[in-house]
Amino acid sequence: MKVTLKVFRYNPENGGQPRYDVFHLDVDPNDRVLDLLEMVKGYHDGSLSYRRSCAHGICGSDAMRINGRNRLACKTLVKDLGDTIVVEPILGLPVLKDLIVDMEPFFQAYRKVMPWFINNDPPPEKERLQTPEERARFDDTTKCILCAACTTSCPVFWADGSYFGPAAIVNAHRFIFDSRDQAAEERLAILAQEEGVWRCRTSFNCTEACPREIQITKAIAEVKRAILTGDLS
Amino acid sequence: MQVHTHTYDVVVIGGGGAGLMAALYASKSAKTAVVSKLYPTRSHTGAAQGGIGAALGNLEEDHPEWHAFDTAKGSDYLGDQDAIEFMCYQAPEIVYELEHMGVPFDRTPDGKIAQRPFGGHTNNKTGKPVRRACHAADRTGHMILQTLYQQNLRQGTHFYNEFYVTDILFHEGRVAGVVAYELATGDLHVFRTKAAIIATGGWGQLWEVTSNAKTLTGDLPAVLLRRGLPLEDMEFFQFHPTGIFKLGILITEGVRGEGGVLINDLGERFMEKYAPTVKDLASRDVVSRAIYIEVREGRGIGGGKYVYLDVRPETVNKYARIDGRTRPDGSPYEVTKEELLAKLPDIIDFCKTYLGIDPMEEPIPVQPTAHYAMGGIPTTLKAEVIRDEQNTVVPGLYAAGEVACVSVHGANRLGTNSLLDIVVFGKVAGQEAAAYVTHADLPPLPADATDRTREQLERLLHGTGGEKVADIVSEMKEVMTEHVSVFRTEEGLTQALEKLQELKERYKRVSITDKSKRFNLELMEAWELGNMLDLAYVTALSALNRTESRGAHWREDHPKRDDQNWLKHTFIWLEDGKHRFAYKPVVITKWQPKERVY
Amino acid sequence: MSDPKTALQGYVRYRAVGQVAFLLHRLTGLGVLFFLIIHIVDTAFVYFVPELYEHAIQLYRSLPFMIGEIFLVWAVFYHGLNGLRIIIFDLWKPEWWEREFAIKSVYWVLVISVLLWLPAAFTMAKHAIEYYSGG
Amino acid sequence: MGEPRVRRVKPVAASEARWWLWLRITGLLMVLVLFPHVIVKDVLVGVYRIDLEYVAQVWANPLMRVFDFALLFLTFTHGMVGLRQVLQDFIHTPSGRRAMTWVLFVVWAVVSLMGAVAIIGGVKLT
Ligand SMILES: Cc1cc2nc3c(=O)[nH]c(=O)nc-3n(C[C@H](O)[C@H](O)[C@H](O)COP(=O)(O)OP(=O)(O)OC[C@H]3O[C@@H](n4cnc5c(N)ncnc54)[C@H](O)[C@@H]3O)c2cc1C
Ligand code: HEM
Ligand code: SF4
Ligand code: F3S
Ligand code: FES
Repeated sequence: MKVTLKVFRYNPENGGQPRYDVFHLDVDPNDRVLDLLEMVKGYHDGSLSYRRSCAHGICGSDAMRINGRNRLACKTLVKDLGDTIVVEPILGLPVLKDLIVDMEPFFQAYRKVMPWFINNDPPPEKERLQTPEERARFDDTTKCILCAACTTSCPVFWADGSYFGPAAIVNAHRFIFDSRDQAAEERLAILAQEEGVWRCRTSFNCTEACPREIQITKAIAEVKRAILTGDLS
Repeated sequence: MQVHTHTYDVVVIGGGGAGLMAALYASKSAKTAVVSKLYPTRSHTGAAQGGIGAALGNLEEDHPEWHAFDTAKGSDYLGDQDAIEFMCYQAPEIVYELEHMGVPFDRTPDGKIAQRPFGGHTNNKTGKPVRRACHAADRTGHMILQTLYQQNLRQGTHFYNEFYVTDILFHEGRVAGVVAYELATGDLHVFRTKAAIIATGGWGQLWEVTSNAKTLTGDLPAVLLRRGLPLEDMEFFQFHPTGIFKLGILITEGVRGEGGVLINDLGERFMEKYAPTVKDLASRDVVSRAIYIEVREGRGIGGGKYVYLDVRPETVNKYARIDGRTRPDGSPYEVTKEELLAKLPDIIDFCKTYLGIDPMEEPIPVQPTAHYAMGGIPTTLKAEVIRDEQNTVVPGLYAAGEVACVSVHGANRLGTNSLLDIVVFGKVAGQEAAAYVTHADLPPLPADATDRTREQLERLLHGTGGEKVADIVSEMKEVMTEHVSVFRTEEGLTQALEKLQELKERYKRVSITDKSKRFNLELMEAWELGNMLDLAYVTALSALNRTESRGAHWREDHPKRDDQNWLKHTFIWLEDGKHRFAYKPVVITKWQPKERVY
Repeated sequence: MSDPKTALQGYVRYRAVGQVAFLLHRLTGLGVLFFLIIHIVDTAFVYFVPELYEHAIQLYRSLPFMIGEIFLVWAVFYHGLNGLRIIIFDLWKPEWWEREFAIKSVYWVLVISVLLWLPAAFTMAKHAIEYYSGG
Repeated sequence: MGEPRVRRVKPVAASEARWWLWLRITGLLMVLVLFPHVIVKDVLVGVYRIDLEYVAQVWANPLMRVFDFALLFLTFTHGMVGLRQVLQDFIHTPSGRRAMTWVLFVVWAVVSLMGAVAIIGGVKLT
């Protein structure tokens, strides 16, 4: 099938202004948007720049705005988009070149919530025990691949880059509700700060955008409740 | 071009599971940097699905010794048994260590780490599959990768992300530095260091249908080749039997572990013919060949190049009954849709996204997919890189993970053994490097530190020959798939070598359009292509050289394993287009080579 | 970059269901607040400057105002119902924030707010017509 | 494994949480006062029929004055806290936010006072 691919282009190095390039491609409906970008890069314009690696939705490299919403280029098929496809960088992080944004602010917020397992008791000889139910409690938020699709879909984040953003909260949730972890209190105190969970206005874009189908807004609601009640069940 | 210089005790190249584990251990005492062309969490370790092997015996009797035997047998007796024993005996401890770091393994009802069966892992008394793969849903690698990254953050390891390593520097045979190209700026960085740990993963991008990430292009093995160091056992590259048709995306063996079966066009469960005891859970080389044969003999689905992997609950239960499979408590094995959904969420998601089918309702079309490099940079048991078949160590240089060849996987790797390999030997590499730097001094940098890199950059940036990277890449993949995959012949391999030689010539005339500094990924891809061509060439050459069939290397013109002549590792050097082979005997401790039946 | 321009671009061009609810909630909230301030001030006239109160009420009787009022009522309905949705989900039913249900709830609130509003709008329109046809 | 462990920590007292809760509490209460108010005044009666006399009549009932007082207090504080949330998105510096909160507070106090005085004072018929 024939599609028109409109791609956001920007390279400040050439003194260039942002613009859109249009490519007319002959593609298979089952092609991924990433395949289209590779086609352009390989045969039409080698200077088109974007990140990618795994090509099947598990590394989190290629979150971009496709037809107006955040998705992974490698997990979005042409047949679900129609014959005009517009590809733009995710919103809210500085664009460095074409579809590549500066991820540093995103990872900074991630690092702020202490996203690492903490249990200072001497470990037992074997595994720390955990029931299947306790394990299931935080399963959903372990799926995060740090692609930033959620944070950069959030209307609060668009306006206020210092909001921690949904991804950081998701990663805090993963530890707060892990029965083996001991630092829930500190994490909750961090998230209760001015730029923490209370900035979330439940806009829900994050949950819609998450390619891992994490129930982000629910996780955020659970963190809010935990802050208010101290109940981690 | 700007050049920045940094000084470290240890530089880890690659931020996958092996690199992060090494960094975690090295940075405990040494000043350590991780230099990686991707953000570490985007490394391909995150793609690993099924599990990590360890004989914990949480659900049934199991022993590290059984694990070691299975690994040796799986390797078609080419694995070094001292290394295999070391790894398998370390396994329980290291899995507990991962658990203590926070890896959220699935749990048994009594709260222990859950385990599932996996191809080639057996109860040594009965020969039946044993539950040895410790899993965290079907994203075990993701969980391990995230956890290791997080612990490194906690510990304050320095990260240089999106830095593409182009060269390793030596001073009088010792490691002196690492050169990297910063993708964001186009600047060069020279890391002065006492020790370097290479952990850059595999090179599955040599083939068309592959489970490997687009970034797995074998850069560092190619750098070492150019620096006059050898690679080991390059002819052994694993093709995983169940990749999604055409796309190559992996459907974990865990699916068969949970009871999925392979079905041909006649509706037969054909693995019964090839592996009467463990059937669908035979080791990967065996299953991949079986699928090839089915396809070749016209029993692919609709005569096509694929078969079905059927994991519909009714099919699973049907064959579980036939096999007399039981639960740990002795009750008959029976699954529900919900159970499968919970255990294999990602696989189901892949099928829905890319094939538009629901594996609970329809079987999945699969074909073998390029998956894992058994060969690579030769190392000792202490992860030290060696420069020859005499085990002469290159001081300060270490390698671990898929890129290295210890060799624990020999001619064929068992599922779950790679995650184990990367953490066990990643840890060893980290510890050894940290110990080494306490008594080594910082070697001076060679005067021409960045010369090779600059030269290559200039050539690529200013090439005017008009050859396109994309053309050469696709021709390389085509010829590798045609002649250097599951089945090989002398004729095919010779043709492949000719073609690869031609591509290497054409590569010299490659030109690119992007001349900018900032994120010039076209430049990086062109560079990667050069590395891939070198590796493709040594792979085909090593395959042509080994005139026997063993594990993943199957020569149709030499269909028998030949222990008389070939129970040995291949070392290959590539110098100015000329190659040299040498051989190293396999270490046999307990298990004499036997015929392999499953 | 995060800034008002980006935010505006996102509000206008980003495509998602949840965002529609977010924007409507925000716009109706601000709209109602704007009206509320005027309303408090004009009602206060009854005490401070009663003669002006009549004047203000006269303004409310102008046609544009009467039409605007009809939409104001929808705004209050929508904002109130959507606010209730958010409160219930947040305080009692976090699990209702799961994707499918939450998206459906966005549509439901829209539909219910319009359904409730229709009879109100009808009554108000009737009032307006009566008033202007010299009723 | 025995009983599931109950995990509890101390709730965190934070000012942002109070604003957040406040929006919800007032929101809930408003259902009781705002909807009736709007339905009666805007829909059933119709603003065009409202005049000083009407207001005086309504406020003759002290309960109605309490009702309107609640209405005023709830809607206006809710609205101003809501406005603060919106402005927070666009004002990021601590000093800017402090200034913003103060301005909103003053506006809130003045307007509320006006409304309150009017309700207490009632209609001044000349
Ligand atoms: C789909 C899939 C499923 C798998 N499932 C399992 C399983 O269930 N169990 C199991 O045991 N094994 C499994 N494996 C195998 C296993 O995951 C890999 O072999 C293992 O993760 C490799 O880890 P690594 O650390 O060596 O390399 P990787 O994780 O691949 O990391 C490589 C790192 O090197 C960096 N790098 C590469 N080149 C450069 C350069 N030039 N400069 C700087 N940095 C560079 C990359 O950025 C990356 O950080 C699976 C593999 C795949 C592909
Ligand atoms: C029954 C009536 C009402 C209910 C149930 C209600 C509920 C809510 C809730 C729950 C929020 C918070 C949303 C969030 O944090 O995500 C909110 C925000 C808000 N409300 Fe109300 N509200 C009501 C009436 C009003 C009125 C009358 C006004 C105007 C005076 C108003 C103005 C606002 C504003 C400006 C916001 C901020 C919006 C934003 O952050 O985008 N609300 N409302
Ligand atoms: S929560 Fe989802 S969208 Fe957000 S970073 Fe993680 S995977 Fe991406
Ligand atoms: S989009 Fe933003 S406002 Fe909350 S629900 Fe998601 S974080
Ligand atoms: S390339 Fe890895 S998520 Fe798309």
